[in-house]
Amino acid sequence: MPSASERLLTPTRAAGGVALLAFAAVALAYPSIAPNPYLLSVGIVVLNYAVLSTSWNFVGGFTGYISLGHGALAGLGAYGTGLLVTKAGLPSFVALAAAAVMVAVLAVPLGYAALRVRGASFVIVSIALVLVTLLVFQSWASFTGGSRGLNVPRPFPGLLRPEHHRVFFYLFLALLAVALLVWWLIDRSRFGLGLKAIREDEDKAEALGTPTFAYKLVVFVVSAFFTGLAGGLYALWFGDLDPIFQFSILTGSYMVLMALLGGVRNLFGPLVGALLVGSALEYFKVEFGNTPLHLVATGVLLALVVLFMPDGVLPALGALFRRFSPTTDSSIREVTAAELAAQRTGGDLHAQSRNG
Amino acid sequence: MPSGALLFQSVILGLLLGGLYALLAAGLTLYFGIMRVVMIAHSAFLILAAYLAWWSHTELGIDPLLSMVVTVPLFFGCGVLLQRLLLARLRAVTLTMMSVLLTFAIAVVIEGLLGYVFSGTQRRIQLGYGAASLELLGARIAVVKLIAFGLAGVALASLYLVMKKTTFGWALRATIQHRDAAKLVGIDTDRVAGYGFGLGLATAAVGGTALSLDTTIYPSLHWHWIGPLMAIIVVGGLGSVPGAAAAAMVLGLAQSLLQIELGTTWAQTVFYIALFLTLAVRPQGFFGGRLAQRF
Amino acid sequence: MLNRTTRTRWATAVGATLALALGACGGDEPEQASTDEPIVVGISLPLTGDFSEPGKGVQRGYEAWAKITNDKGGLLGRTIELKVLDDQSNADRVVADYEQLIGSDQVDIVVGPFSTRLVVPAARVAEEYGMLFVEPAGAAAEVFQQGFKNLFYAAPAVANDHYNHLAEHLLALPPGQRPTTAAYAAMDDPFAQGTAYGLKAKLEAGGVKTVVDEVYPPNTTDFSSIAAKIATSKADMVVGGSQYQDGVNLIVALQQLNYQPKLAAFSTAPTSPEFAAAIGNKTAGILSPTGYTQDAPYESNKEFVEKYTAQFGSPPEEDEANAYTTGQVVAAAITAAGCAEQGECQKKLVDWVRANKVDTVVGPLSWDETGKPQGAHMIQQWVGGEIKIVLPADAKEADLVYPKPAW
Amino acid sequence: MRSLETVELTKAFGGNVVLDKTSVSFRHGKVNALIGPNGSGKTTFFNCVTGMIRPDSGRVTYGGTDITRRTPHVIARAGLGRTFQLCRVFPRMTVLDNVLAATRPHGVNLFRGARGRAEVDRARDWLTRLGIEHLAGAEARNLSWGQQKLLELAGVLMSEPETVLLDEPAGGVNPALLDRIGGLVRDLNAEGRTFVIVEHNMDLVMSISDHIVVFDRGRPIAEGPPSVIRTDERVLGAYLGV
Repeated sequence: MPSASERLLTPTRAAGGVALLAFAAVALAYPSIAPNPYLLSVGIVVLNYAVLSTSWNFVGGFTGYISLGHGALAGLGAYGTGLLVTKAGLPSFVALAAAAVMVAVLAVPLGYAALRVRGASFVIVSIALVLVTLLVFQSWASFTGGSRGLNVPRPFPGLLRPEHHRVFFYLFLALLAVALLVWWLIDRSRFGLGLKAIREDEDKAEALGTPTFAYKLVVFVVSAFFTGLAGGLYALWFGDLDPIFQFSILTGSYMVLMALLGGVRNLFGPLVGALLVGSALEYFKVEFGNTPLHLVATGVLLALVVLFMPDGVLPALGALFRRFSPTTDSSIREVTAAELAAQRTGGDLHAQSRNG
Repeated sequence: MPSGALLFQSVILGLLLGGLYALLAAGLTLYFGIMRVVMIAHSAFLILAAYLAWWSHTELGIDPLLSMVVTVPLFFGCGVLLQRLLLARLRAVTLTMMSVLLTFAIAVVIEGLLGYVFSGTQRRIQLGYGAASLELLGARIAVVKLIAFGLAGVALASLYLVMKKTTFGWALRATIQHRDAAKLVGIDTDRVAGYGFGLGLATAAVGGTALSLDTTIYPSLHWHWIGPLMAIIVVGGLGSVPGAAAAAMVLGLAQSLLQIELGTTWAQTVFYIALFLTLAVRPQGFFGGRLAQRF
Repeated sequence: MLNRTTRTRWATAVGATLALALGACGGDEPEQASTDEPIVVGISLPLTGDFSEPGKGVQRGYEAWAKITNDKGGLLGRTIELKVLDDQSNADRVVADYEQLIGSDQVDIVVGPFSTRLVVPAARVAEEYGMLFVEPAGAAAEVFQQGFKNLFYAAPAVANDHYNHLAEHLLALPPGQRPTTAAYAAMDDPFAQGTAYGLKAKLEAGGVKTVVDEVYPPNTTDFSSIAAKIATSKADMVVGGSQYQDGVNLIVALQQLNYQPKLAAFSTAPTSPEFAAAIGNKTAGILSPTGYTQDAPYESNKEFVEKYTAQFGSPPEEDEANAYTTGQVVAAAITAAGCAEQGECQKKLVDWVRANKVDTVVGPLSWDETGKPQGAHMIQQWVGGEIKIVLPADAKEADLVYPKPAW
Repeated sequence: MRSLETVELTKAFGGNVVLDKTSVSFRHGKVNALIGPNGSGKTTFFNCVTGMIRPDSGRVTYGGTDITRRTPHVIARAGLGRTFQLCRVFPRMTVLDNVLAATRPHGVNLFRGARGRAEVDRARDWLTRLGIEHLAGAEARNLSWGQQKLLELAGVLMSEPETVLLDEPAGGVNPALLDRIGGLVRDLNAEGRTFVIVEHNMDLVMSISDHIVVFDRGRPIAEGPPSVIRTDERVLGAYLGV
């Protein structure tokens, strides 16, 4: 019984617990291990990716709605933070919080337009969001600095660069921990169950009384909030904002690729994806540095994941792990998958013959 | 207040631009009708066709218009293969979302390969008649723009005739309207869907050639096109070819006129504002599309 | 029975840890530099992406500088070694690249990347590590408003000053001949816009009325609307704050509308070797500022043009020259300070550059407190199918033709 | 008396009129059946009633309240539960979660757990009653067709509907299971639930229904108890195309 087994300590779970602790230990110690500030800054970039794709996964993982426009939400968080610091004179972290809230508020009308009808319009709106924010932030130069960029003052002006990296590494780690915790809480909640039902079969979920539109909107807002936080924190760390980099369609697509590659149904899927894609991007750059072939490699990787591994690497690893674990759970099947398929087709044929 | 001459000039330019938008949006609408696929790579193929036209002009010295003899059948074939080999493999449940990612990936691959082969340099065909123009009631119309518009018009008209007058067009329309029902009356819907995709991609070949006549091309240019095109098909009502054409003309004209007062950058936002408003107020679109509602 | 989801989740954690561990092991070990080893010069350049074309030009300029310097025995008896990274025209990458060059690869000297957008973030890294930062491309005013103390722009003038000679010339004309109205169209790019707006500010102050003022995004390909506005305004002169292709497109679009101004000035595009062919040879009278010509009489320039042409098969352009100039400035500082490594030495280098004048292929250069060079660009004009220097008077190869003939 | 009624409900797809001013009234507390040849608009009728499709015109009322054009979840919470023609479950969720997903959402607390003791107990009760409790931890997609039909029913019942709309409950199931479903409907009806069933299996319809409505070309052509319908000539005509 699942309810009973949740309290049991099995070898698998023990191994998993050790792994989680090991990850946390490595992550916490990383700033001390990293041999130079450059590798520390690479660590921050990867953590930023991890926070972004985990935030993306609130929508993508729970509801199955794919957004290619989360890059724009991160950019809005970044510019919001930067502008609140420079124009309104707010303290850095107050500005960060305020900007994230503003992104979340903006997500309401966006979600209203994008989520009211199913499927395609959400993707279209998400892409349009990137393109329109890029236009606006480039053109409205008197406010945003336009293509001249926006310089966000450091929150800790006294710190030397390596120290600055170290502080932000922990800030990003903390943000990642909070995002993962919230994802985990929603995953096991009634709300999360409703969202997953939407992902599985939206009509069916609605027919069972789930207020699908409200659920989708709420989780989109939550996702936007965390994405805005990640973007804003990045702005405080990085310092220089430029519309063409902040509102780039590629940022959004990296988030999708990372989450998908890791596995959208898994708490740690986006994190693993961020580590994999982060290293892959670095590798592509080294390997194909002088050519745009890194774009090709990214595209091919995305296509392969979509075609052959839509569930990501973690479920694949999990299945591998299960194969070697002592307990098996095949007993629940009363019929094999093949039989099931045959029955399905039979049912369909039956329905069709009646249609005819 | 802008002068009458400038207004008239802008109207002409808007209509010429709208014609090209209409052709490209028609292709995008076709894919959506057939498979509920938002084909992000459509404009990447458009740029690819423009590059092929440019290449055949600079390397082989032939008129860009002649490149269509090769690109149109080539793209038709690519479309069929794309549908049959890639999109048809996706699970029906997640088709809409996964097809977006897949076509996005294709777009990025095309962009990367174009950059690899032709470099990121901006390219432009230098035609003998590049700067030639006609005068019409005080407005000047560049000859190349007129040719581009004519191409779009001819292609749209042929598309219309194929859809309305041929057996294949009948089967295609049946497939778009009700795939299962089409299957029941003996239409090989898989094959029709493949050919439909080919047809859609063939419009990108024509559009790309038209585009190459008068503008500069570079590998990442397709992002510049896909946004307005997606807005057009939503405003026109997802799945409606006449709707898309009408929305294309209206928005093209609006963009051209708004440029007078707002400048080019802000004028581009008209597409996105129209997109958001349409989805918020009337998600089924303003020109009669009806597929959007529950897919 | 085991709960599946929980188990999968734990398996996830294992994978994540492995990946992080692998990631942590992937970095390069820092190399210790000793004084007998070559002077390693770290550069991040946009070899791919939006700025890849000029980026490659800058790379050739640096390569020519390293080769020419090494052929003459290097600096301080040490050879020059370039370490070039590709930043993909991306500001995130450019910062990571300089972090890597300075922190991980321990290069001795860093020099600047291409494009203002990349120069500012890159300069910040160099500034915070206390490195001298001479750069070939950050010409926009913003670069010098960031409070950088280690940055120097290795070219004759910043963008806003490019047209200074032209502005002086026009405002000195008798009132009857002076243009009265002007149309401006500039790319939304700090450099390109800076050139046009620099001239605009000076002409407006001199009483020339602005009738069209358009800014277009860098990805604009259709210029017909902007051209229509300019043509219907019938402005006496048109000024384009352009890079290459947008300038070509704008000129073609203006010609399609049969607009005939008395003066047409465009930055960058008209100096390109492909320009005339690109607009169908209808170049008559087009003006352009330039910071560099192959014919410039400065001593080091002859050597540069000759050896560069031998190395690459074609003479250098402005991007190449700017990179070479950057190298010359750095070389002069290293020779004078007698050192080239991270740490104390960098301060010496910065102080030397600030206090001295350096002879380069674009002439003698000196800088103000913000690192801004103090000069102006020459003005060239297309006359009879060739581009010639027309301003300033002491450097001119031909007379300025105004009003310009029809194109 | 609360009952489900439609007044001149009309729906056309393109030029094809599927429901043509359909006015029907179902009996509260009874097992109602809706039959008719294929394409007569039965499923479209269900979809219009439950808000999955917007009717072009006409009204739907439930217990005297107008529920026309309400969203499906509002209609569901008003007490109308439904199954789908080709059985639909949440394939990658466990059987237990499939049922739990039908509990009423709790207000604003996003983090409130999905597996409260009371809810789990109630879900397990339904699974037990339908005979699939032993599968509670399995993913729904691994179930057989029949098991999935039972699971779908368990989910609908978990949402505590007053009226249950079943779309072809007998489709593709074996005779033994058919009997079980039939018995279950009668039992649940005896406990006070109203049923509206679209079904092609005439044996099942005749054996469990109290009241039958016959559709042809989007309109009701006959209604009454099984004994009357069995002998109605218009019904035979519609079915046999005479």
